[in-house]
This record gives sequence, structure tokens and C-alpha cells, in this order.
Amino acid sequence: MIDAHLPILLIVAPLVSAPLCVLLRQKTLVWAFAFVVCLASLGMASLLLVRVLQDGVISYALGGWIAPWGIEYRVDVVNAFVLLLVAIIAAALVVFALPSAADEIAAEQHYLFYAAYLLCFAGLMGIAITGDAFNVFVFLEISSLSSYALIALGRDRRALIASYQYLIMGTLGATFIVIGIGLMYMMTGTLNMADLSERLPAMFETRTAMVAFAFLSVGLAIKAAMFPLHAWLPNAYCYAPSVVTAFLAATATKVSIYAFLRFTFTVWGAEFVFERLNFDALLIPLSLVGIYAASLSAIYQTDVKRLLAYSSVAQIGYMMLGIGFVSVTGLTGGMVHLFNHAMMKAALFLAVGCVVLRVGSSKLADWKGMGRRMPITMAAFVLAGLSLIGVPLTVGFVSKWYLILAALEKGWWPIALLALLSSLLAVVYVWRVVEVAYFQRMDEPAPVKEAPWPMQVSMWVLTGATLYFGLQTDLTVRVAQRAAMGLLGVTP
Amino acid sequence: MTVGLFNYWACVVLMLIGLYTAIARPNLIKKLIGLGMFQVAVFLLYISMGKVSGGTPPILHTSGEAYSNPLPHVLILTAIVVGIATLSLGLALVVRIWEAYQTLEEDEIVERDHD
Amino acid sequence: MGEVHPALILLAGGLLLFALPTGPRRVVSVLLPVFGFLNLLAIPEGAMWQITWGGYEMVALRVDKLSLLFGYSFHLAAFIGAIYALHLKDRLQIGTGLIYAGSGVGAVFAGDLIALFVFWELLAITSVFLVWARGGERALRSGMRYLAMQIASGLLLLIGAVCCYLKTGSLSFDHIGLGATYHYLLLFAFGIKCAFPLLHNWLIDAYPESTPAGTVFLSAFTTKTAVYALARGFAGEEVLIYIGAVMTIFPIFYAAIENDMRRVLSYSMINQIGFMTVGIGLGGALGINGAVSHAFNDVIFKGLLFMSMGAILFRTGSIKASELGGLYKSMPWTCACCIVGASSISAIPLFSGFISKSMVIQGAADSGAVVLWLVLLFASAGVLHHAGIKIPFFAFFSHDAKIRCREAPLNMRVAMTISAVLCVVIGSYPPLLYDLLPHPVDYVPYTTTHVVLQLQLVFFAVLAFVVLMLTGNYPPELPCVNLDVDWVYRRALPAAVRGVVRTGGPIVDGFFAGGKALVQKLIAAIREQHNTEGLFGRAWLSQSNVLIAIIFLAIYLIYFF
Amino acid sequence: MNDSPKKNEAVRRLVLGFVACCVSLLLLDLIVHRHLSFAEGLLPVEGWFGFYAVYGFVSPYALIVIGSIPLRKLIMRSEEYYDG
Repeated sequence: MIDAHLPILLIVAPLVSAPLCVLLRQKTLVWAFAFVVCLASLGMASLLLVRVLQDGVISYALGGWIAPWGIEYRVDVVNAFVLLLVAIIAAALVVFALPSAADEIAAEQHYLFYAAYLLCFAGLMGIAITGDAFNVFVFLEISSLSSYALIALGRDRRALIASYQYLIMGTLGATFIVIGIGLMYMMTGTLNMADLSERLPAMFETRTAMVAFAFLSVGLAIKAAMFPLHAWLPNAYCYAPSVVTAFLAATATKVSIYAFLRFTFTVWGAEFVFERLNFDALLIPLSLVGIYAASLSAIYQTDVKRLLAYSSVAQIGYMMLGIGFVSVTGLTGGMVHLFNHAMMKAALFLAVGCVVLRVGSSKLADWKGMGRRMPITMAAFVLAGLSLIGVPLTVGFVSKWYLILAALEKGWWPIALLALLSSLLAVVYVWRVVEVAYFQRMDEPAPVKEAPWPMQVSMWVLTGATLYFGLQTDLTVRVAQRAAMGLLGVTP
Repeated sequence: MTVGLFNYWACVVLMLIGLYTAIARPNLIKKLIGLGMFQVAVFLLYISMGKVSGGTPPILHTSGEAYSNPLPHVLILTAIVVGIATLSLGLALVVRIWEAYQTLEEDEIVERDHD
Repeated sequence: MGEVHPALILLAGGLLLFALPTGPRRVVSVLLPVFGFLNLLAIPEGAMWQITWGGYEMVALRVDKLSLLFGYSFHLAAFIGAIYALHLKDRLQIGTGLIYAGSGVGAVFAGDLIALFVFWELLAITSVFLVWARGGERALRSGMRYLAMQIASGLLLLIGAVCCYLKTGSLSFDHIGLGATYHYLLLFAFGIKCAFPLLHNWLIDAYPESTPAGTVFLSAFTTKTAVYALARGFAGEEVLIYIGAVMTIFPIFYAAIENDMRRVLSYSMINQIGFMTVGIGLGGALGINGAVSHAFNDVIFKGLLFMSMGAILFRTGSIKASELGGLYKSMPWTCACCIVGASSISAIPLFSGFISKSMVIQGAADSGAVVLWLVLLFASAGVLHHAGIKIPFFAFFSHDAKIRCREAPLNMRVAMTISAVLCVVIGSYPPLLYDLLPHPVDYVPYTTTHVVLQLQLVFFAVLAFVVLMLTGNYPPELPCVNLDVDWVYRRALPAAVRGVVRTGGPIVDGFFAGGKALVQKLIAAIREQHNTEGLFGRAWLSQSNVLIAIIFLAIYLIYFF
Repeated sequence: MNDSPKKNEAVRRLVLGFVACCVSLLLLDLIVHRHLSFAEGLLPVEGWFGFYAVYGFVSPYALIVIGSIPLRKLIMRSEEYYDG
């Protein structure tokens, strides 16, 4: 019985737990509660993926109102995959948060932190699960509002201004999305995605359709931090508490890309977006420019968090590139990279979090001799960094492989070459950190002191995942491939 | 034609005023006001699209007259709530920023952190 | 056992070594190759370990006689190397050494090009640490040059693999042959690692810069993996005969005048690989058998020679022929082992080189290639000169350099003794090795004719050396550097660029200066735009963010319109 | 090789013994029945008396005298060549 209500439970559990956190107030109690909720969500999300892989699409009518009148939650391989990803990250990070948040966030704000964390989690899951266009906006705002609050919890006063700038951009993006959705409703009279996809083709010739898609895609591009709409991201990531940075880097932009995929492929359809509007001719150059510009910026950063933030912008370029290929291989590459990048970027930011806990700074200059001082943490950083570069045996290689294969499939070898060359830039910025950490002596020797074990555990779980999924690509690639086929409407 | 679409033109003008304010004013509160205007313009867009000319309010009564589409109005109710939340969060941030920097001009704030 | 992928024990165990304290680390480092070997014995032939890698099945393990032979050889080398390195407190060398060995094992058991590529790159990345372990600027730079070549090889392999997949839809690693363009990419990829002429310089450059133990590991795996790959993919390709013949000849000229003893051995290594390459090029049962059996023996005797030179370096701190001599008094045991190794590489009957090299030479005769046969015989006499005589003679005898040091440490002596015994045992009882070869062997090395003729060849070559020495015509050992292909990229290219800039007239000058200035400007511009103060690197004000969003929207609208 | 007269004497004997070995090996050629490596007619030289001995002596001698020594003139540089 409870089985049938899995989709809604997945959203309601964290959503309802958030205010409960505020009521509980006591620090450890709140943490334990949040931990249980995240674990339960992880369980439900994995169950959902298994069910979807077995039985196909699950449709859940909210409150018993049948779609298209009521709101429908619709789970297929694509979003089951994203849901699982978000749940894994949330569960791993809540463990990390126990010592890390205790260090970086004022004690009287802890319960608020966990409340906002759960709210953000609920919002992201909501975006992924819903089959209703307007609902996407609502959940988007739930996650965004809570993430503004999460970022503002950072110790540095610059966190406030970063959060404010993100708020302006986020709201602008969300409002663009509302405009897009409103225009779609105006044309078709429905908000249900499945319904929209049936009725929109009749409107393809109209100018309204074009405008609606333009608003939607720009709005989502802002939320996904696609170059050049990424400017809110570096500061937000840099000054937020470490655990928040890791969480947002691994999930928020990824979910936005999911929403972009959903609107582009399921609602509008590849035929309209890519054949009529030629969107790919815009997307591919933009993503390539983004990859290079952001990677170059990453090279010159003096703060490790900012460096990684710019690298995130570059990595989003790779995902967009995969989407731009509009082929099963390309989309598979994009989707796999979405998953893989979440793993490795979370692992990297967690390693930074460990260092911040012990050293109190993520400035590159303070990382001298870190290889000796925190060898275990730096080992994780290097491994995840190798993954970022795309070294074989790591997940990064798997996604790059598919992207390059997709480019070659189309015969676009210059793009394949450019994508390959851009890895060199990743080598440079990862090397900058490694060089400082391993080859520069610290000014005054400090004893070896690692971060507490909960942080180590969650960091290594994610680092291990980057290695495991690099070898055992069965799960990720197969699911991504099915998802890609589903999005393109190709029957396997 | 132009007159028939008057309500939409009004929305567009409001939107542009809001956006212009957000861009042109370095003051953090004025930016929020601009953003608020922009959002409200979008709300108006929704509401006016639900209006059926000559229709009555969508309240159940016996005569079979045309009535306005209630769904956009309901949606905008949600959006208004979201807008209020955004605005209040933004203002709360502005209060904290004022406490930290003693100024509300964005360029000055960035200048102060620049070292 | 038998269920574990053979590379896994060495790879995982090597990682484990980093975590262990010194005592247990020493024990485990020696036990690991033993366990690996036992596991290898239990693996059934033809077993496949398939990993679904995305849409397609990756064959991570393919076992047949060819890969097994190399697998045995690599485990043996890892075992001997681990014993040789026992005295070290440095966990980096032994750890990376065994992971490096594991990568080699993985590569020879790889069933398809992607698995091969993965281990191929792993070989490069792990081995460079053995060069860097020596420490110092020289080793660092040499290691960098080495790594660049190795990575280039890996990239060629990857591109070749992708092309292969797109062309044929399959990635399986079987006979490739030459035909399509991507076949040449693969040949080049293998060729770099195999030290083909003009691509060989990384070997001469890096191996002598490594630590004593590091060079022992290095000598065993990288080039032999390449030989395996050639034997698997390009058996019977005629072009390999010519390449191999050149490889047997040109290094011996260099070796005779080289001062660094380990560099002499590196040149002789290329010479030996030349014999293997010729064997592979000849193809057929005899050629392939000769090539791979010679590879097997080379791992042992070349390792032995590198070990003895490493022991000298370890004890005296020098490895230059001009500074050594007369060490037989101080290091008699090392001297004896070195002579056994030298006898093996010189293919003296009863030593291992004899039973494998002669197969290749006979293969050349069977195919009727007269010139090739003469060349190989020439190279065979030449190798005797540098590796067989020069190495032991200048290190242990010659004029006494008055260096008095202790004999090599016990563990080094044990390792060298094991290798020396193996050289003699395999040389005296060939079926031990012949039974392991991929093709059935009907070749009989020990015929009266063959033994007598080989002895004649060897003795008269030594006689030539004696005559040269007594008449004072042998090139004296001088401290020097000899130019090789690396001169092109270490000296000629930079000098050419400088020269052109300096003398090329105002136009060229201006062009280059302009180009240089342009590049400098470009880099400066990138830095300026992307550093924390620059346009792309700094935080933007929210007003510009909003403006960009709107401009972007406008662009979309105009574009879609 | 002029460390001491005693040692010189030892070296002289060693060389003499070695030369004796070489000569006896050469003479074995007369006794042993040779199997040629090549199929008949391809390289008849191979069957001649002392072919291997001569080839074994000449090739390294030539290698040094006309190979390595001129090569050395061409390519030898000081040890610091690349460091400068």
C-alpha cells in the first residue's frame, strides 16, 4: 500500500521534516532526525529506480485528481536517475555536515541550517519528480529560497552579498521560467507535461511558441549556471559553508539541467527545438566557449573553492555539449557526466571542507605542505581531481569517452579535438593545487592532523564512487543510455 | 489590434521598468523593488490571460454565462506567495548586509571587500 | 584463487604497501608476486573477464599461451625486483614498482583495446615515479620528457582504438595487420613504447636516471609489454623486419662509446628488442617463438645486468666507466653474477640468451633473407662487445680505480643470484621455457654444429676486443655525453628557432618577434581577463548579471526568429 | 695496463691461453660436420672454413674502428652539454 505512494512520500518526508527541525531545536537531535530522513529518502529513491527499471513509467495522481486536471508526479528512468543522485548526495553530505557545520556555522543557527537543508533537498526532489510545468516553478523556488539562506550562513560577510546576487539572478531566472510556462498555458490550456507535449506541435508555427521557449531556456540556463549566465555561481560557492557548497555544486545545477532536458526533449520535443529553431547551432559553440573561458578562469584563481566553482561552470559546458549533439551517445555522455560530475565535485569540495576545518581557509596560499599535513584528505583530492581531468579508470574518463564518441559519430572531429584539449586546462588547474599542496613547504611545520571520521567517511564514499563507477560503468551508463533513448523517443 | 492587446503591452512596459530599475540602481533595496515590479508584471500577464471578455467571475450560479478562467488566478496566488517569500528573504539579507557593511550601494560593498 | 584478475593482486597489493609500516611492507612486497603467480597458475586458459562498459562488453581478461608467458615473466621480474628493493625504506619505489608491474600484467592480459589502453597509460604514470624517485632536477626533467612520450603513445593508442571502433564496430585486440590509417596509429603507439628507431630516445634518456632498484623494474615491463602488443597485433608484418634490423644495429655503435654503464645497458636493450621485433616481423612459429622467448630471457638477464650495475651505483655512488674499475676485489659476488648475465646476453651456449636468440637468427635463415641474417649475426657479435665484455670489464677489471667498498647488500645478492641461476638453468635445459611458448617448438638449439659455430663467433669477437685493447685502438672511456635523437628536441629545435630569429633578416625576424609578442600578448590577455581581477575571473555586479541575462534573451529571440 | 710487472705477466698468460682456445676452436671446424643454416645454395660462404670465426672477429673490429670512433668525433660533447 505504502508502495503506491512512494513518489509523494519522497517529497513530503523532507518537506514536512523541515519545520519539525525548527521545533526540535536541539543540535544533535536535529542532525539525527535529518540523517534519518535523508537515509529514508535514499531508500525510497533507490526503490523507485528499481521499480521504474522493472515496470516502466510510474504515474502518481496527487490527491486522487487524475491528470491533466490534477497535478501528476511522473517517474521514468530519467528522473528516477536524478532523484537517486540527489538522494545519494544528500545522505552522504548530511554525515559530513555534523562536524563541518558545527565548525563553520554559528551554534544557534544549526537547527535552521538543517531545516533549510531539508527544504532545499525537498525542492530539488520536487523539480525532478513532478510532471506538471507550474509545479516545477514552485519547487524551483522552494529549493532556491532555501539555498539563498544556506549560502548566507557562511562566515565571511561576502557570503551575504553573494547570496543577494544569487537571489537577484535566481528570481530573474525563475520569473523567466514562469513567463515561459504562462505562454505555454496560453497556447494550450494545460500545464501537464504529457498533455503539453501532445498539444504544442499544433502551435509550432506561432511566434508565441518561440518566445515561450526562449524565456524558458534562458531561465533554466541561469539556474544551471551556463556560461555566460554563470556569474552568480563562483561567489556563492566560494563563501557558502563547505557542506553547502558541496551540496549545491553536486545537485542544484544538475537538477536545473534535468529540468532543461525535460522541457527541451519531453515537452517541446527535439524536432521543434533542434530542427526548427536550430538550437544546437547556438548551444554547441556556447558550451565550447564556456568550457574554455571558465577553465582558463579556474587556472588563475587564488582560492581553491573558487577554482573548483569555475571548473563547475566548465563542466556544465560539457553536459550542454552532450545535449547539443542530439544523439543517443551524446545525451548518454551528458547524462553520465551529470551523475559523474556530481560525485567528483562533491568529493573535491568535501576535501576542501576537511582542509577548511583544520586550516580555516580555502586560499591556495594556505595550502602549502598540505600533502604532508593531511595526507588522506589530499589523496582523496588528487583522486577526485584525476577524475575531473578524465584520467582512465575514473568516472571522468567514461563521460569524456561518450562525448568524444558522440562528436566523432557526427564527424565533428574539431569539436572532439577541442573537448580533448580542454582536458589539458583541467590538468593545469588541478596541478596548481597539487603543486602547492605537495611541492611547496609550509612556512612553519604543523603536525599531521586529519579531519574527524564522519567527514572522512563521506568524502571517501564519494571518492570511492568516482573510482567504482569508473570501472563498473554498467549501472550509470546503462541507465543514462535508457534515459537518453527515452528522451529522444528511440525505442531500444 | 494594438488596442486589443493593450493589457499585454502594459505588462511589457511594467516588466521593462522593473528590469531597468534592477540594472540601473546600485542600491540593494531599489534593485529588489525593481525585481518586485518585474514579478508583478508577470502576475498581471497571467491574470489578464485568464480573463474572458464579458465573462463573470468564476462563481457557481445558475445562468450559463461565460466565466473567466480561474486556473491562472489560482496559480498566481501561489506565485504571489513565492514573491513575498523572495522579497522578505531579500530584505532580510539587506538588513544583514547593512549590519556588516554600513552601506547599501552594491559597488561600494564590492569595493570594501576588495583588498 | 584463479577467480581473481591477475593484475588485481599486484595493483591492490601495491596500493596496500603505501599504508604498511616498513617491516610488514617488506614481507608483503615479496609475497605479492608469489601470490600473483599462484593465482596465475590456477587461471584456466581462455577465461574471459567481461565488464559491461556502457553499451559494450569490455574484455578485461583474455588468457592464452602468449599472454600467460608474459604474465609469468612479469611476476618473476616483480619478485626479483621486490627482493632487490628490500633494503629500501622508501615506500614510493616499491609501491609504484609493484603497481607498475601489475599494470604490465594487466596489459598483457587485456582482451580489447580499451583495457589495453587503460593499462598502457597506467604503465606510463606509475613508472615515471621510479624515475622521479632518484630526486633532483635532472631526474625530474628526464622523467617529464619520458612521461610526455609515454602519454603520446597512449593517446595514439586511444585514437587508434576509437577509429577502430568506428570502422569495425569492435574493439577486440587480436591480429591487426597493416592496411587502414588507424593501423599505423596503433603501430606507432606500440612503436614508441617499443623504442623504435627515432622514437627510442625516452628509454636512453630516462632509464639511466632512475634509482638502482627503479631501473630494474623499468627494464622489465614497459618495452616487453610493447613487444607483446606487437606480437599480438602485428605478427608477420614485413616492415617490422626492417625496423628491427635497424634497432639491432644502431645502438651498438652508441654503446661502444657511452660512458654511463646503465646507458650502455639501455642501448643494448634496444638492440635486444630489435631481435624480438625481427622475430615478430618474420612471423611464423619460429619467429614468434624466438621473439617471445627472447623477451622472457631478456627480462631476466637484462634485469640481472641492471641489478649488478645498480649495486655498484648503490655502493660507490658512480656508474661511469671512466671512474670505475677493479671492483672485482670488493664485490666478487656481484662480479660473478654480472658475468653470468653478460654471458647470457652474449648468447654463449649453456646460458639463456643462446636458446632464444638463435631461434630468431635461424628464422631469418629459413626465410632465405641473406642480408638480414648477416646483419643479425653482425649485431650478435656487436652486442657481445658492449654488453658482454664492456660492462663487466670496465666495471670490475680494467685499470684499478682504487675504489674500495663493501659487497652489495644481502638482498641484492640474493636477487642477483636467483636471476643468475635462472639464466643458467633455462640455458642448460631449454624445454623448461620451450614448453611455455605459444607455438609448439621443434627447434633444437644444442647441435654440435651450432654450439661450435656460436663459440667461434663469440671467442673471435672477444679476440677482436683483446686485439683492440692491446693495440690501444679501443675508444678510451671518457666522461662525455653523446648526442642522440634527443638532441633534436633538446638542442636543435630551440637553437633553430633562436637562429632563425637572430639571423633570418628583418622580415623573418619581425615575423617571429611579432609572433612571439603576439603569443605573449595573448597569454597576458588571458591572464588579465581570467585572473581574480579580470573580466572572467572576478565577481560581476548583479546589474551586469541581469543585463547579460536580458541581452542573452534578446539573442535567443532574434536567433529563433 | 702497466700496474706491475707481475700483473703484466699474468695478463700475458691469460691472453695467450685465450688465443690458444680460439685456435683450437677454429681447428674444430675441420672435424665437425657442418649443417648449414640456409637452404642449400643461398649462402655458400657460410660453409667455408672459419667463416664464423672471421665474421666474429671482423664485425666488432670494424664496428669500433670504422663505426664508433668516427661517430664519437661527431657526437661526443662534454658532460655539461645539456645543462648549459
